[in-house]
Amino acid sequence: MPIILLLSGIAALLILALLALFLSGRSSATSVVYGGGLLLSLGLLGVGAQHLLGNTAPLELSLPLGLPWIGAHFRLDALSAFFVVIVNLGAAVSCLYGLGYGQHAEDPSRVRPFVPAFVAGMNLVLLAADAFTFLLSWEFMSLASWALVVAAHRDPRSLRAGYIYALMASLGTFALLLAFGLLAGPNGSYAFAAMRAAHFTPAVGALVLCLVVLGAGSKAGLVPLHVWLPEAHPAAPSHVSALMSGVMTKVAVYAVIRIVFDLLGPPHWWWGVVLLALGGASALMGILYALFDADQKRVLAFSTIENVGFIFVALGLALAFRADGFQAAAALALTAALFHVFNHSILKGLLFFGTGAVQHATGTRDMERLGGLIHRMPVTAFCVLVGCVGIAALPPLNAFASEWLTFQAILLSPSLPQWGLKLLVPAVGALLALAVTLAAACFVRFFGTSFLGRPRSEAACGAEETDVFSRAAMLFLAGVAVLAGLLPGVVIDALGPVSSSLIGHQMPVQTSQPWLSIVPIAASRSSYNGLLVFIFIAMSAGIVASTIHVFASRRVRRAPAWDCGFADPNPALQYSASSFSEPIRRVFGPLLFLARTEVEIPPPGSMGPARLRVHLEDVIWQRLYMPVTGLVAGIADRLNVFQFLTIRRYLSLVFLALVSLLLVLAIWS
Amino acid sequence: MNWLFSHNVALVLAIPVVTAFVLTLLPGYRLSAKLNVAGSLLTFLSALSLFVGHPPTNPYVLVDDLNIVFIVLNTFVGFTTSLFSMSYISHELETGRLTPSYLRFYHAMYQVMMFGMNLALLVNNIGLMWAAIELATLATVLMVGIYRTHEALEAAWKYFILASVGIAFALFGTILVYMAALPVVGEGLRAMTWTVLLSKAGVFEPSLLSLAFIFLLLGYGTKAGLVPVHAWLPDAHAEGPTPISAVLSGLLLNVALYAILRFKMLMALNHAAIAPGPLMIAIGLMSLIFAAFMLYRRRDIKRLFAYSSIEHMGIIVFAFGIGGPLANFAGLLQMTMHSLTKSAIFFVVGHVAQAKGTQKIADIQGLTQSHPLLGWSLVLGVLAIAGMPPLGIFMSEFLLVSTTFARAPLLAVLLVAGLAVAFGALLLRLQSLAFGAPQGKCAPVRVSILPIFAHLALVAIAGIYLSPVLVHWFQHVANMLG
Amino acid sequence: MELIRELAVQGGEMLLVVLLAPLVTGVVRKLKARLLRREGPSVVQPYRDLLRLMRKDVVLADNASWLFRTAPYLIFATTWVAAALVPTFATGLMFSWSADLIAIVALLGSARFFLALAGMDVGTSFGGIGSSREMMIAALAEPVMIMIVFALALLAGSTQLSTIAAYMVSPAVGLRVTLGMAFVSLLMVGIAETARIPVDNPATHLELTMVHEAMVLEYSGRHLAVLELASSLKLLLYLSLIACLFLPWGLAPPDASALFYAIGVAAYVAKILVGCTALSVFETVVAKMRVFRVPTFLGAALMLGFLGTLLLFVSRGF
Amino acid sequence: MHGIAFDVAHLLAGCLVLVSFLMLYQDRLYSLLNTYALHAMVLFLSVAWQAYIQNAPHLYVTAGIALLFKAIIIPVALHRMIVKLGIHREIETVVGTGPTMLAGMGLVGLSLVVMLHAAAGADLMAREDLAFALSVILLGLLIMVTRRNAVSQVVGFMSLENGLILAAAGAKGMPLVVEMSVAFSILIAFIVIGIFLFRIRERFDTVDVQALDRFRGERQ
Repeated sequence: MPIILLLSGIAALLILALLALFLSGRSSATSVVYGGGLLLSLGLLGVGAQHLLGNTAPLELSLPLGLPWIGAHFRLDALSAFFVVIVNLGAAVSCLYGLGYGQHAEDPSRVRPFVPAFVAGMNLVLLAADAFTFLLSWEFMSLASWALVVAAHRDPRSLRAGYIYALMASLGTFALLLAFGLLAGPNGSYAFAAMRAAHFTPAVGALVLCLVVLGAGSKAGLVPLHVWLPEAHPAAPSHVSALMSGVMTKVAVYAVIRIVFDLLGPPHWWWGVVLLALGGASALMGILYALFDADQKRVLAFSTIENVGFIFVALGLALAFRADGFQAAAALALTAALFHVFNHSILKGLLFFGTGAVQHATGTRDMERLGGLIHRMPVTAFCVLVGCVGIAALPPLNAFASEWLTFQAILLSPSLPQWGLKLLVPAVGALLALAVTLAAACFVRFFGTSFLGRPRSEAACGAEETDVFSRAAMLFLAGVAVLAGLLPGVVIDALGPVSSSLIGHQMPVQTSQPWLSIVPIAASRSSYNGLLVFIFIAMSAGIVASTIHVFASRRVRRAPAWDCGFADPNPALQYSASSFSEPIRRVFGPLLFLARTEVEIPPPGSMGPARLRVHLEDVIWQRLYMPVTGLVAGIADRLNVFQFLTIRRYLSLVFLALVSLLLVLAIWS
Repeated sequence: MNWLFSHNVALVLAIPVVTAFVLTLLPGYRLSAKLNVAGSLLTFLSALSLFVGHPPTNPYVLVDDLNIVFIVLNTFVGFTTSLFSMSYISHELETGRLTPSYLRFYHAMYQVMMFGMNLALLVNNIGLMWAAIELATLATVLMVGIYRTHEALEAAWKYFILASVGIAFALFGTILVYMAALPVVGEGLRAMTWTVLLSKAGVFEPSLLSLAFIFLLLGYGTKAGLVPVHAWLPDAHAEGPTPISAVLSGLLLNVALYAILRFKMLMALNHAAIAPGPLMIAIGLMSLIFAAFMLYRRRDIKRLFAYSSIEHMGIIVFAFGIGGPLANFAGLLQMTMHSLTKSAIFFVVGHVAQAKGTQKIADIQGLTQSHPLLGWSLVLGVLAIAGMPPLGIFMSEFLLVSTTFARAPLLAVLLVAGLAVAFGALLLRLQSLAFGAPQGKCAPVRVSILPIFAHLALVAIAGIYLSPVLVHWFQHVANMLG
Repeated sequence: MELIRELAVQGGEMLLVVLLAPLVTGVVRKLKARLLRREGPSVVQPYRDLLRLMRKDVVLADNASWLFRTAPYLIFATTWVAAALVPTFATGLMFSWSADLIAIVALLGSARFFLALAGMDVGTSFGGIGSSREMMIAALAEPVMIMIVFALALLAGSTQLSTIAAYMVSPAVGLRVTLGMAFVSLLMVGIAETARIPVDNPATHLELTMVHEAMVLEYSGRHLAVLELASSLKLLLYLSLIACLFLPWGLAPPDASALFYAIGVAAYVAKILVGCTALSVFETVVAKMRVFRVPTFLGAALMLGFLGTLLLFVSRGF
Repeated sequence: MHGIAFDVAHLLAGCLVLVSFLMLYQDRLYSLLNTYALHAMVLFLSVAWQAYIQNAPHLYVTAGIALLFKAIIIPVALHRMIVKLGIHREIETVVGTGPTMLAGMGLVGLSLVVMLHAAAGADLMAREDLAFALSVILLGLLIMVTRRNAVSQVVGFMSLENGLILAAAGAKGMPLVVEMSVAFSILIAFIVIGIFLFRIRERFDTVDVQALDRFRGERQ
């Protein structure tokens, strides 16, 4: 029954998309589409949550669609239910935000129809239970999001982004297609049930793993397959960016979990190594890219890459533990990954909404032209601050809880028998710690340059607080983030069925712990209690503040900033985003970005300005992608000659073909 | 009613002939265009009636699961194209690119071509099949040159010369098949009757059969536009009137493929002969990859899609070369979907060229804004041809790639590479055509929506739901093809 | 009854650290002065400073936001909670399990986050310098901390400070190279985190290489007082962390008698004094290094920590 | 009797191949046309002989077509056309006759190799016929490929087609031979007319197919 509800909800979303096509131009369209989307995704959310918490058995349904002799299979189990919750939570909030933001997105009639279609596609991916339906919905999801990326079609940059995106997406689909071809075998048993039943040789397993990492990893934005992500996510309107960055990447994570943990059977330990290495690299590279970029939405997109890397590290740990038979540890790592999926979808949505509000208020996403918005847009500023604290993985907010769990899992790694893992995992752990603190730096920079300090442009001076729907959406997400941070045990328990269905083991029940603290393995080993920590901080801050205010002074005088006596009237003199990241660039730039800085000091006496230029090179793009494009272009040029031959030359082609075939025949017989 | 079922084959062949005669006599293009539509519609209806019942196989005509699908598809696309050509031609008259006298000729030739193709699909005799295909080819040659511009004449001339060589090869192949059959079947007509050949193919002289297949592959492959004998195709598509481009891509290529399939079935029965599979795989891959790269440097919109036709022919031939129920099914599906989609694309492109007054890709931009209907249907069509879901070609390519990878991984990788390259080119052009700020002349056009939407709707439905009847046919044919 | 006793002990600990913190600063200053043959301010000078600052008005920059005003209290509270969670004179305190070593480090991270934001709020160049350098140093120090946690957790099988301390006094732990390396790298991290020489100079405001002081440049009055208290709390926190991890003797076991607590307190104060002496000697003998030498400094620490972990594998032969 | 029949057929077919070589050798249009007429004559003879020994009267029709249409009408028509178009007499051969002859040798060898063990089953006469026919076809194609001039390409195509007719006639009791020869004659007529119809002389100032390329799409 629930699955029928879900499918009908998805159908309703598709109908809504069609409706949006016909409504385009009407003034009521925005409210109809986003209102409808909000209600529908709330319904889907409810069904999914009910199934997840109800911890009921998997439901199956097959319709006479899709591949004729197989039909379209749908399955709702704990895993898909959890991701249904993630997707539709994000979708609902985005629709709520869209109610306000949707009006003043440019050319809304090109956005409206595709948002419900996009959400429907993502939901279908989660429910699909045979290869054809899965890939169909997967590619449909990519297609809808491509349409959303090129919605601003007059801007050549968004067209370029859309092109790169669609290309990478179809490459990923091809990789998944090959993987499924391998899983289905020559006589085409495309149903997931059949794949679960089948047994695969190690070689096949390895190949499938690589193909899945290629296919789903490119969608999730793993380094070095991430190149499309920072182009495409910012190009879309903000509520869509939130969906793409916060939710669609998670659908990719779902694909990895579904195939590697569910369909592929018992893993080998080195599978974990692949995910660990890629995840670690993504975490570090992603956040470094983010640190060196000045475009708000690009920064967020890059930080998505970092978080995806985090998730993949946790998944890799889960694989390794599972392969070596440490079910409890595997459950811990998997739960950490899924918890982080939840947290990141919440926080990234929140932050993208914030940038959307800022972009609408100031008309720019360039941090170097923002500043001081905390005075003009207090609510937005507060929500974004919560988002920044969260995504920097600081206690007591939610992302810290999941990363704490990940570290607990990492600390269990010494029990793994393979030396490769023994040595790799601590290194990856150090890498993650580095990434986490770099993330803190990145979001200090993010918030500090765009919301604090003094306005750097007229637009920033004249900013207005955003509309009520957007504020509601952001406040809601901020609330969820805080709650999930204070009561992580609840989320962990909700994730129990997922890990038990995938690994056959789940973490100990947390909500029964005293004082609602979370205890992954044993209280003597490690425990964390967000609620208490929060209460302590609040109490002690309150006590100190009130005592000082009561017994000492409470007076305040306003005066110009002191700044060691150099009172600088010009806002351009304050620390800019690029100057903020300068020390970190000094440390990592030369190694990873071939960074070069040129300083021009004018000769003594001349009044000319001194200049400092910084060149960063995206090594991955330069070394990995440019050669391929060059190759294709070169071959195209070479072959293009064949369009301009004379008839005689074409006849000679025919002649040669004939003669060579005859030779083949002569040799063959 | 029974009369109908016993004579519907005759009708399918007779109606075009009669219409052609009437059209030659008839002055006035409006009436003749309508008559053209009417004739095509009648042909289509009588072809539909073949589903219900048809005369038994005799030495001259043959109706089996393989060609019934082809004939219905053929007549259907013929009908929709005649609808499209009605609005297209009227515009050509207004702009003075064509004169009424040429139109009379045009419509007559259209019916002759339809007759030739229907005949080729229905006859039970390889000699007649050869003759019919040549008839259709010559008709199209004349129509390609109808604009009488330098380019059109040059394209027609090239088409003509290359096609004649193809004709010669096909004939030699046919003669060789006869020679191979001679000792077994005996002299005379029986040795050219398809059904007889099929029943005895196992014991034919194998090496003679192999030689025959090589000539047939090259000969009919020229019509099917396979690399390296494809050279006529892009120019013929680009320079002829758009309805003809649609028919060429949608139908003539299919008919040529049909002939190749027939002979492949013979080869499959004869195990001593050279295996047709590897040859077809090689040629198919060559066509696919070559056309995929050629797509990048195209500046003429119709030539672009002509090359994409070559690419798809490559995919289809590859699929049949791989063989096996899944791959053959994929090939048949791809064939059907391609002819529907590609003709729809050509309908759109024809209108676009009329609206913008040019075929240069560089001069066409922002169609979704200047002509939303045309623009979005172009987007839909190109996504369909590029194999995006939920449209038909996605299903066939899914089946083909997955089953190939399970059997011959390397081939599948090459196939995927070709598909990816082609997708990159098509998407690049699509974005520049459909998006961006419109520029240049933006005249309104009377769009004949029905054919476009009929085709795209069919493709979209087929991507999600295939009717069991169709599936049964395809599966049966797939098993026939072995 | 039991609950009340536990609460009392926990509260006592919190009070102890917050009262002891200025003293530590004072002692270090005094000792450094004496080592330089100066007279130096009295040991209780920091208390006087704090009280004076608290009574002064706050002079806010014109465009300072609410964040600027709330940050000091947040920073102080976070640091205080973190410090209170480190076993000082007794293990197994009531709430000590509400955060393990990783969480404590992360709490300091949040404090730093808000401090850096506060530094950028007014929009002066000095604040920016301070914040960016602070975040850079932190980014490099964190992995070292994790490696140390890794090594200790491997040994003690826990990240819970009380457990680790209990393990450290137990005979199970021999003299290990790993511990030595972890100890050294913890010292280095501590110096970097608490902004001491050679990484940063707490004694000056007018140096372009300053980090911590640059962030609090715009603060005055009670806010400054709270921040000063917070930074000396942080120093104390690191001292007591080192004490509880590497010389955990005299720590009172859970629910011990008052006598044990008295011994614990005495031992704790003694350890802290030793730490202060060592720190001041060290700071007098080394010179401040350029900011961009810090990465190499911390890189060395990271190498030590990593090496320690690997050696642990070898010695334990997992 | 049979031996003689076989020998004559063999001889005639061999002659056809020989004449093809002669055509390959010609580098002047007129002489090429004359040689082609000779080619058609030989075809006429061999088809007639086949008709006689297979006593298949309908083949006489084919032979007649060969004689009338190919040996007389077409050459004359082309003659007049050359005069009309005033094409300079030289044939621009792409490669020298020497290599062309060598290639021709190779092709004949190839066709013999392929055919002789291909048609091991078929009866002897048909096999020989097919072997020669294949070589004639290949040589015709070679002529088309090695000539720049449209008329000489047409001639090459016609010789290729003669090879087809030879094969068809050689196939014992093959139906539709007449129809095919008729169809092909029509085809050739089309080509010849095409040169007129498209008034290549007027549209393009030479019939050199290279000149056609100037008007190929995508160039401008």
